[in-house]
Amino acid sequence: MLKHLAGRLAEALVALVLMSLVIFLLSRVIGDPVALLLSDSATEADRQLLIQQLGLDRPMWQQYFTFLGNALQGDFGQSVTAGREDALELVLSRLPASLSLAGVALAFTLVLGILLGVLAAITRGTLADLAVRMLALLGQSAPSFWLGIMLIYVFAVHLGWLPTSGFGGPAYYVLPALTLGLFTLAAITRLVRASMLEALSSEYVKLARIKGLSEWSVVLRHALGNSLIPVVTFMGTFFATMITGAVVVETVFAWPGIGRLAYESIMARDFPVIQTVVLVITAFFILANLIVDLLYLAIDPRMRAAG
Amino acid sequence: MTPPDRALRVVPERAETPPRPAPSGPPILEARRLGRAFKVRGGLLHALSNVTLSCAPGTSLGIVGESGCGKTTLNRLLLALDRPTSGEVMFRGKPLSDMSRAEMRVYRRAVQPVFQNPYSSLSPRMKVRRIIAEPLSASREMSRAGVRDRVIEVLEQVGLSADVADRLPSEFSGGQRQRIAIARALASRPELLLLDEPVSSQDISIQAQILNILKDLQEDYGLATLFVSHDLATVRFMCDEVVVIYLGRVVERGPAARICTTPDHPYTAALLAAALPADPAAPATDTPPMGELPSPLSPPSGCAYHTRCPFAQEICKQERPVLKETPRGEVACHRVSAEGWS
Amino acid sequence: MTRDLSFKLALGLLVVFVLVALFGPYLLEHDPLRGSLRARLDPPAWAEGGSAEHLLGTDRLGRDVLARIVQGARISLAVCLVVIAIAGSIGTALGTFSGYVGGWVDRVLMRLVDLALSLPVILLALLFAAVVGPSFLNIVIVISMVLWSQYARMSRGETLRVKNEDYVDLARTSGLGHVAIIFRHVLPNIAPSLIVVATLQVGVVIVLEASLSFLGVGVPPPNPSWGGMVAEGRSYIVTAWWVSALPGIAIVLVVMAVNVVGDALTDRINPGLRGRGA
Amino acid sequence: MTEPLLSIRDLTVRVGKHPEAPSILDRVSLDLMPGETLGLVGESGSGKSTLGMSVLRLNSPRLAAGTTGQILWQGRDVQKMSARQLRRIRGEEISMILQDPMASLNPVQSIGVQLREALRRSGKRNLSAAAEAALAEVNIPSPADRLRAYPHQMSGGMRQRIVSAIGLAQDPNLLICDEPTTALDATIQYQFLELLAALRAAHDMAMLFITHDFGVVARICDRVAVMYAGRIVETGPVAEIFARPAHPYTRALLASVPSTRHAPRRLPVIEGQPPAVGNRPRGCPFHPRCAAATDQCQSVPPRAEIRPGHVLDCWHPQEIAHDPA
Amino acid sequence: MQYHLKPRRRAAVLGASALALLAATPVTAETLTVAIPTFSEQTMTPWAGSGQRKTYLDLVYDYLVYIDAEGNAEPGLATSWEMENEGQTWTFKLREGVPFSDESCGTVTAEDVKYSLERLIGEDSRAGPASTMRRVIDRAEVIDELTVRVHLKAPDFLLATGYFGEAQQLGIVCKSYIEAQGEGADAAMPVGTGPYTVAESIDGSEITLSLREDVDHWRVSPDFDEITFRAVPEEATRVAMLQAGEADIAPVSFDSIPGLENAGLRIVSAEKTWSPVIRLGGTVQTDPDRFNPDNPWADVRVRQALNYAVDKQTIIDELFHGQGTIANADTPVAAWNSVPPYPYDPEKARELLAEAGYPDGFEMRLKTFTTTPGAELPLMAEAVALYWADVGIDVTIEPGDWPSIRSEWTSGKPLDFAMTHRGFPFANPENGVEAGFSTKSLFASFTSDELETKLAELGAETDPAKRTERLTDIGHYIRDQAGAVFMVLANEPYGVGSRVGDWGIDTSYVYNFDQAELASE
Repeated sequence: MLKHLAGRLAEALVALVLMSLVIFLLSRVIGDPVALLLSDSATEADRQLLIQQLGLDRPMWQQYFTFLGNALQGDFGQSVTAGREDALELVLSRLPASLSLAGVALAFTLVLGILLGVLAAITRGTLADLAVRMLALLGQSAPSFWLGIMLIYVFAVHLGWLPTSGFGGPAYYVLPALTLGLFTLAAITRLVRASMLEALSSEYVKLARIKGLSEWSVVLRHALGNSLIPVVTFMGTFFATMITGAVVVETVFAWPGIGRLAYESIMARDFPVIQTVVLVITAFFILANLIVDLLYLAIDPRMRAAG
Repeated sequence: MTPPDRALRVVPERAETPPRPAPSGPPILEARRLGRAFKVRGGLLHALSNVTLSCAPGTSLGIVGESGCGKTTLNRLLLALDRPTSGEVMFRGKPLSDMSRAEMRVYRRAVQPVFQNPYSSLSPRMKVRRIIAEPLSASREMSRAGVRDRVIEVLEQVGLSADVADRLPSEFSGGQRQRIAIARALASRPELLLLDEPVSSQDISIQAQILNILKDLQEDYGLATLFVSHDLATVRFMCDEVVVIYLGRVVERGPAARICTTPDHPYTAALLAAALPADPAAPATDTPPMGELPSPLSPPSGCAYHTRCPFAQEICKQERPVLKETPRGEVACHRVSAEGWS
Repeated sequence: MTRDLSFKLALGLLVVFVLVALFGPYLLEHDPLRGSLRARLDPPAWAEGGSAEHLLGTDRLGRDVLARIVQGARISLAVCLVVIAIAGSIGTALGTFSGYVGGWVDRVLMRLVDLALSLPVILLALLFAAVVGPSFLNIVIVISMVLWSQYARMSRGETLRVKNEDYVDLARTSGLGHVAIIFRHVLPNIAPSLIVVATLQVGVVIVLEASLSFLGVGVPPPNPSWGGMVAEGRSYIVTAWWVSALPGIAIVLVVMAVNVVGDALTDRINPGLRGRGA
Repeated sequence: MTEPLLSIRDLTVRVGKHPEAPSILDRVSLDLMPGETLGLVGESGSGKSTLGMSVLRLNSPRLAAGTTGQILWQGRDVQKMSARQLRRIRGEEISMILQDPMASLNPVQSIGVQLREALRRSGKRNLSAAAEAALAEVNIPSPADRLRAYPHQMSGGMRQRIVSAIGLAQDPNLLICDEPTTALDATIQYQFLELLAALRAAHDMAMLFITHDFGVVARICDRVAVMYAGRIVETGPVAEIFARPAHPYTRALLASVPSTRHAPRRLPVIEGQPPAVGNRPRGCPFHPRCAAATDQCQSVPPRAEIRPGHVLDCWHPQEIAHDPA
Repeated sequence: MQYHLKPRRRAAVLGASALALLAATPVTAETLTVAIPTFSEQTMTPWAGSGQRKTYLDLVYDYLVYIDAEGNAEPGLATSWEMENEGQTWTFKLREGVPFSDESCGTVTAEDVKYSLERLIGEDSRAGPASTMRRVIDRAEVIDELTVRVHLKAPDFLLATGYFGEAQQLGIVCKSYIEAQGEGADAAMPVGTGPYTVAESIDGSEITLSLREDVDHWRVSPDFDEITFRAVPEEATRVAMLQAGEADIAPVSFDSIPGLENAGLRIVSAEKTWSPVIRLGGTVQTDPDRFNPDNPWADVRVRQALNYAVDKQTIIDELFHGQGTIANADTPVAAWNSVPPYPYDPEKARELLAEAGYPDGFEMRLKTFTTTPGAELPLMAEAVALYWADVGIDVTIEPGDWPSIRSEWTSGKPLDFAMTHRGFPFANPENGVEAGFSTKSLFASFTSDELETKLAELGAETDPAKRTERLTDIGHYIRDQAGAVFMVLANEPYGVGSRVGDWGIDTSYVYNFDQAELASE
């Protein structure tokens, strides 16, 4: 089992370095940041001065290796715009906001998704089944920023129940997590419904009924256990969608997360921060995938033997 | 759907099989000390070891064994879908491994397979005509009209009407699909049919129809057949000679009639007992099958069957018996010396 | 009963969407790109203050919202079709190859798929837009860069299933080469599942394009995409709700229809795949 | 004459509520005596499995909606039972073994959990001891470790024996076996049938044994009912049916089974295929394929008891003795 | 970094069914909440970033010279100042006894002013005007504790109200405190002489300023004990916050104005703070590398036609909701008030185009981008394109972003496209004109030999009255030559909630949140 994990870690490192190269080149090609930092009335001398200060005058590959060398020691360079703050520190300071939001959103989507999925499967073919799927579908078909703004106007402006935006206590999580999660809700509901239908028509569920168990215990103890396995395998993808959606949701809800930091740093051509943010996000995905692998082993004994 | 036609011969016809004409010419397909081992997590799995057999023109050889005995691996090796790790597959005396592309094309036409599951043998998206014509596509000598006639001809040989050619496999029952699969095998006028459990997944009435068609093909066209099955009764009906395989090794070979009446190897006896006859009055057996099939990853020492053999002695645990020639055929069992039972 | 009704309804809606996208622009009397500033932000005909001149009202440059929705349908459909073509072909080619060949090739490609699935598509779109400037091509490339992995994952799984069918072994015993087998047997039999993935992805693409427009890197103005219209109209959701609400509703209807049709197709082809499409 | 344990009267199962909907079972009647092993034999599509499932009302909702007729279990009609009553007889009074041992066990739960789940309902207190005893009774070596193992770690034969242990955990009076050995190798099937016979005697329970293999029927059943196209065409004691099969279908079927004892030049054959659920012929369903058919066979054949306990539905019962292969 | 539940203006009473976890918090200190699009660099020293940070820094630091509503100088930290040596030497007298917020710093001294100036124009300063100030200013000299003399390399007659004025970035810091912070000075809590100090700065979400209890500030006595700035990038969210009472003041786009007025909120505008303009590439006639003769608009008549063809008043009424006046130049300059803007005359535009040899118009590319302020630039581009289309000019709009367009604009190549841009009021109008219209500037968009000589003469002129005359003449010249397509002198509207009483913004001192009064209940 350990060999399997070691293999996956090695692959993860390769992926990270690969990603760092891609991002490094891409951000260099963006157009140089100096143009942005120079004030309107700057002269050529000022431009050279800034280039030299930022070390952009050295050849590209040398810049990359210095970057990689520093990165390994945790020094991802200084944020070009945010007053010389250390890029990694800046990203890590914004990380808890994004992770907590993605976590809350994923939790609420999983719970609601599984409930709706099971409900739809049990009431298969009836109106309830259709209604549940349409409700879940609504989340997937409405652009998240539109949904977010609508929720703000309804729940914060008209009803005044919740804060419109900002980062703070539990109340601040409700609307952003709802917006972020709704997008994945349809996917989870559909997945759970499909695997539940498969489980309910299986022989081992028939045998459970033969034992005389009540329909509820058959559904909860036998069918649900098996139908959650595919949900785990897709957990990595759902987490990815969360972070991807965060860029929009964090902008709409003024949430100080890394999604918004990435957006703003790209607009401000802040190389070091761009590289750091994307690398941290990619590292997180790889970590999420590793965790999913472990979860998968824990849930499905068949995998444990193959381990 | 083809309407059920009326002909029914209810009164059982129980004539014995007339003696077969002696096989003529060199063997079409031979396996010489064939072996195949797979690398798996737990070590080396010997699916097949030291199997020797040959199919002469017009003969019918039966391979009998239970799941995990390696009969499917053998079939894939003979069809050159897989390469042996030891031993050789010979076609007309020449090893497959060093045959040119042209020679391989002749081999491909001469030896045709029929698999067990009719639902998996026909590509769902292809009309029956193209399925049957596929083996001819490689040879390219036949003109389009020639192919069209050949398709009709082989459909009639398996008792199906010409209009079947333009329909999709999904429109046919299991039995009809298996007939189409047989027609496909006949298309390139083969000399040898490799039948891998062709009737195991069919109902009794359909099984009988297909077995009769195969028997007709053997006798009317002198087709050689290699019939792989787990069911001794079917092999008795179809084949002259039988080879019994256990955990990838040949344990007994002999004429079908003899094997089914006085088996030498205890495993063959157990198989015979397990093939329950459709007769409540049949005498109970004195060699009932015992024990579980051991894992092929770690076969028992000495004779692989000793863990389930009622006659197992000390020698059986230490030393693997060699396949010995006897007047009754071949057998690999310490209890049976060259002359007969010791 | 409800299932067939919802399927027919959804299918009807999709047909309307495609027809509007193909022929709508020719039937319009208003030019979706030109409007008069005087008639800026007029409400739809049925709302008070609205006029029959502009059935669904006008946007902030006085352009007819109905005309832009019709023109937008064409652009949104075009984005979907091009993405499906690019992502579909690349994904299927890689997935089929990986499933058919197996071994380390399969492992490497699947690792690539996992990485692609984890790519933050919106950030990449922003980076691309900064490099090349927002354009139709840029959006299509970026969205395809991530969505190809859905096709790859599906076509790999299906190829593995088909590869183990007997008719593939039979084809090899007839001497067919690997390429012939892939084209005669593998592709035709995995096509239905890929069609399902394509259907389900129409929804994902439209919504993704809307998010990109929100961040300013969507289909470049002045030509309208539904997502772009919703993004443009968001700052006056209260005073001129119709500018973003109507295209928003159009998106919701089409995406829902696509998902209903997608699920129904999955049931007909092989229920086992249900839910794994999106 | 003791009361039958299970009495099925005019059971008809249609695909859906509509009276004209195609029927899988067509006015089937059958009695099962206490302690008796009744065989139910027929080709695929004959409806034998659906009959088995109907006893415990395990059919799909669509089929359940199209089910008419009575299934009397110790005098009470299962069709009319409330969900709670039905649940009480499932497992405790009637139990089942299904065909595919691989799929019958929950893949993510250990053997012990699934066995104890059944034992708990039977009121046994020391569950782990009872579980070990149950496994020992079905010849499972070292039961203690096996309880912790998972289904995928066992062979097909062993898994089927565990399913039997689960089936017997609540001492049912009737065990329904739906082709339990079809997926097993012959040598494993032989030993399983021996075990099943021993268990039946030990628990003194009745068995309804559904199979398509006449050899198995001969080996384990007391009486046998032959099904064709949703109907029972012939019923009788095993020795009687095998020696003197009266219905043309039974005779033809018995004749076309290959045997290890002799090899005819060609097997006697019934041409054509069994009719699909949709288009079943009027009158005797077998008449289009029956050599002995006459015009009379277009109408529903009478039911006759040609010998004590030997009943068949046919206009032309065959009298010639059948020489067993 | 700790988070706490913000006290919200309207105690949200929740029904039992609603989220019980929401505790209603009473409102204690009087807090003014201002929602702004971005904190930009969110650094705390005047030289460590752009001018956008003045939003919160102008309440922490004071400036030497302030400017009243009419634009005349008012004493700030400098009570008086003299210009000698023909504008090349300036001496400032400092206000006595103005305490820094940190006791250890004591009161403001000449040393602090000298240090502040040197850091602002230092090599690694990121401030906007730093590079131009570096060209003008030589060094500062401490005469005595409250007198500092500034020596210039070139005469600047408006230094006091220009670079040293409140509209620029020369906030006075405490030298000892900054030197004590060393490397972390930029991010450390700022020490200034302003009415507020920074209580808390949560990266990317909130900056809270609290009123200094210890001092009765010399310039202003604010009503609000606490001012909280929140970074809210999305316009629709800022509008929602105003309506929900979560924000008292927030900059809004012109399109949101009707919605806010319907909801009973006030709009307060900073007058003429930025001016949208369309600059025509490749018209730097004095530099052969950057002049592109093939552009249709190389001909002055075409440039004039481009101005005549656009109905600028309708654009102001419709797109800017009347929040602006028709522009006569690319930046508001008092001296150019007499310069007449181009009227809307499509006929004349067609005549001029015909005369110039383009009877049926031509094709052109118009690049556009969004910034803050400037969200409306792409919209304006599309509107202008509509009008130009009426006179036969086929415009292709190319949305991009400021950095890439700007690097293309300053690349020194002969450009063949136009771009939307925005001008800002310059501290010193003469420098402003140079930036846009003199060959020296990388950023020049239109130059001519005649204009070069006019600029040189202006530079050499020492008599202030004559300087204004020459400046006005230059304004007329640029207008007649249609150096760009001048559009709007636009305002910056702010939505203002009911909690804020009287609050006005005069042109130069935009971020006067400290003057916002508490509404009388």
